[in-house]
Amino acid sequence: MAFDSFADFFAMGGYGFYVWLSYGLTFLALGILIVNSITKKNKILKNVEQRLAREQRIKKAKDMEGTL
Amino acid sequence: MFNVFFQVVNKELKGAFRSQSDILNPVWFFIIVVTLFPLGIGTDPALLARIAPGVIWVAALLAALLSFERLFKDDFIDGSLEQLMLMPHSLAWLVSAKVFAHWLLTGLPILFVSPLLAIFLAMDINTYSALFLTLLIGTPILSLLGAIGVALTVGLRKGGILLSLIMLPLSIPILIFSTLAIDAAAYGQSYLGLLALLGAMLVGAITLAPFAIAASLRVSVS
Amino acid sequence: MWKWLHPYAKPEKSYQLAGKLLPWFVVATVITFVVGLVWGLLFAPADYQQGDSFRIIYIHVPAAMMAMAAYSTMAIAAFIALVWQIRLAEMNIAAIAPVGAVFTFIALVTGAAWGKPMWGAWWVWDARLTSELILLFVYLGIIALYNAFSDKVLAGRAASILTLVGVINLPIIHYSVVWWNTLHQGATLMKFDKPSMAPEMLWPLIIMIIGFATFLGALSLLRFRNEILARESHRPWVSALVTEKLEGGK
Amino acid sequence: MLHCEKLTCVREDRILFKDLDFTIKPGEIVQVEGPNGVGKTSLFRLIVGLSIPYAGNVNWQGTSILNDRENYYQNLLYLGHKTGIKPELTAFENLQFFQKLQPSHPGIDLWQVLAKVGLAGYEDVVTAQLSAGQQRRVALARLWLNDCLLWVLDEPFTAIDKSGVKVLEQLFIEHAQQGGIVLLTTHQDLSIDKQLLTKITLQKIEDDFYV
Repeated sequence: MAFDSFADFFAMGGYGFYVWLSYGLTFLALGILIVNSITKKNKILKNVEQRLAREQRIKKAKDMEGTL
Repeated sequence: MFNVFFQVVNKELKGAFRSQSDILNPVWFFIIVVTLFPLGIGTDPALLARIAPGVIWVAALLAALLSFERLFKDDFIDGSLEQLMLMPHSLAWLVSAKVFAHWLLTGLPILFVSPLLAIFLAMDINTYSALFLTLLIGTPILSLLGAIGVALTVGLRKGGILLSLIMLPLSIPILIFSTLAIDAAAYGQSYLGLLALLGAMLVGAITLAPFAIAASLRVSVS
Repeated sequence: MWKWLHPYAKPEKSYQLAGKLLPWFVVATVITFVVGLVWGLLFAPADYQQGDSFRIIYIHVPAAMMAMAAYSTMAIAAFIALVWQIRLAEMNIAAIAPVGAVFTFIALVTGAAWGKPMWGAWWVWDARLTSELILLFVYLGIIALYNAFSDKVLAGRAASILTLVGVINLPIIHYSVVWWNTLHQGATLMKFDKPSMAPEMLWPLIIMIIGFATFLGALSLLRFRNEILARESHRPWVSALVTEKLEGGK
Repeated sequence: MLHCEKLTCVREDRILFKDLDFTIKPGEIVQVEGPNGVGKTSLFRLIVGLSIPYAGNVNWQGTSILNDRENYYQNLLYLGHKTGIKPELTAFENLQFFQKLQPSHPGIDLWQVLAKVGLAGYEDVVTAQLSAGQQRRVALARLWLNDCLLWVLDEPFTAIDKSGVKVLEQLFIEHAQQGGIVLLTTHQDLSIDKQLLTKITLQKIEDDFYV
């Protein structure tokens, strides 16, 4: 272990701000990328879902009589 | 084959000379941008001579960007682009002719007005000759690179700004080598090596870019 | 080899294959990240010159390396896409580009945060950082171009062409920036060259590089699946997938 | 001669048509019909090779057009919605360009052709100053000029008056009788003999969203 205490670890030998800034921004960026990738998939599936529902409505409407 | 090349160039030049603003506006813009710098940062001749190469080359890049739009856009709108793509000749060859004509109309005028700018920016004769040579070799590369960008974006509604985003990063080496050559000349050093590098890039661009342009057009016009 | 490859050239098969591979990549990424970070942050000794600030290396270097690796992968995919007209290869470009861009961004930000204590400035026009910045521009250009086309088939082809143009240009850019840099400020920079890194510092770095590589793989697979779904959304197998999911949910 | 094989066209994730098969032989005039938005223009752009089909092939004399564009374009004249006429150039200059770049009838006189399409007296006027119909005529003048077997004409009668349509129809018949092919779309009823004219009808794909 390179550090004696937790405080030591956070201080990073006086470079704490820069080190934790780097790591923070890195994981923030990676996190945003992950979230974006996953939500994108859900969005696409939702679109397909909507389209399927639409098609069903069209089919139902066709069977109805006396519509305009 | 050269007849075809000549015919395309001829048509481009004829059209451009009918609407002269197309040729004059980019040069005009170029001169104005260069004039802005002394006004913005002061007129100390030493300072001006120091920044002159960068200023002129950045202005040339911006002026080139301004003129690219007309390289394929008008043709795309009036349908001559699709007709050109249906000619029984190699598309890469036809677009080379178009790019050459574009350089004659936008790169060459910049070379013509460059002495004026050398005077504005207090350049000595040795530095100026380096500037002239880099412009002579560099502007055709710009035209070729830019043509790829235009070909990729011509079918898009908001292609203009996208073109700059795509094209400017790719033209950085031209900017760097040209300004380094001019700097070297200003310090009285030999800049032949840098010119040779630019020349190699020009040769590479001439051989490869037409195919990229042709392929891009096939994507954009479909 | 083609016989083996062929079934996977079908979008549906590729989607399933990517789905099967994905968990392995995720697990590998989590393990390597945990091991690499704990080792690198807690156990690796401080650098005798740079103190603990050198620990930024464990994300800076892997991010920079994988940013380049991502571009190389895209270039290969672009070549395949244009020569053999394989649409899946185009989707690959669209899937990887954002990951590559984020890695490049990380390399830049961590480079700046490392530069501040070392060089005294957030940004110096050092050759490596400058090339990295231009690489980011190129990535963003490709992403912007891809998004500008509403027809994704055309978008993929346009992005492939631009990727290939970039791959010819990037070495020239890098070379020109290095030359420009040595002529402009040369020796004022502190060099980070470490011909012999102590093994207890090097091992975590290697692990982190592997971690970033698997992360790149995992995210690319995830986004690749998205691209397939989006482009194939009018195909029966996607509809079947959605109905299955709906019925499963009830 | 011209053979379309299982052509499928997808535009922005919408299927316009699928598995379209047909062959056109020399001497045929083919009219493609169908409601708006059914993909007539898209089909023509596939046939001339401006777009690449999602699936399927267009073959000319047995080889795919994408493999041998230059040979195919020796035989092809395409007129689309856009005229392809440069507004800064005169009618004469425009035609001259096409005459030099495309296989043309030897020894044909441009002045005569321009007179034939009703542009006598406008030959050296910049086309930007001509009316829409006149600009269209400049483009149509290429029909008399070229030496191509296959004509692909997307709405050639737009902005053309009745007598003009008659002349064009006559020209199509002559071209077909000399062994040429005319492929066209139009919303007008053609007064061409039924035996000469073949029709291809494109239908809207409704139920079938899937490729």
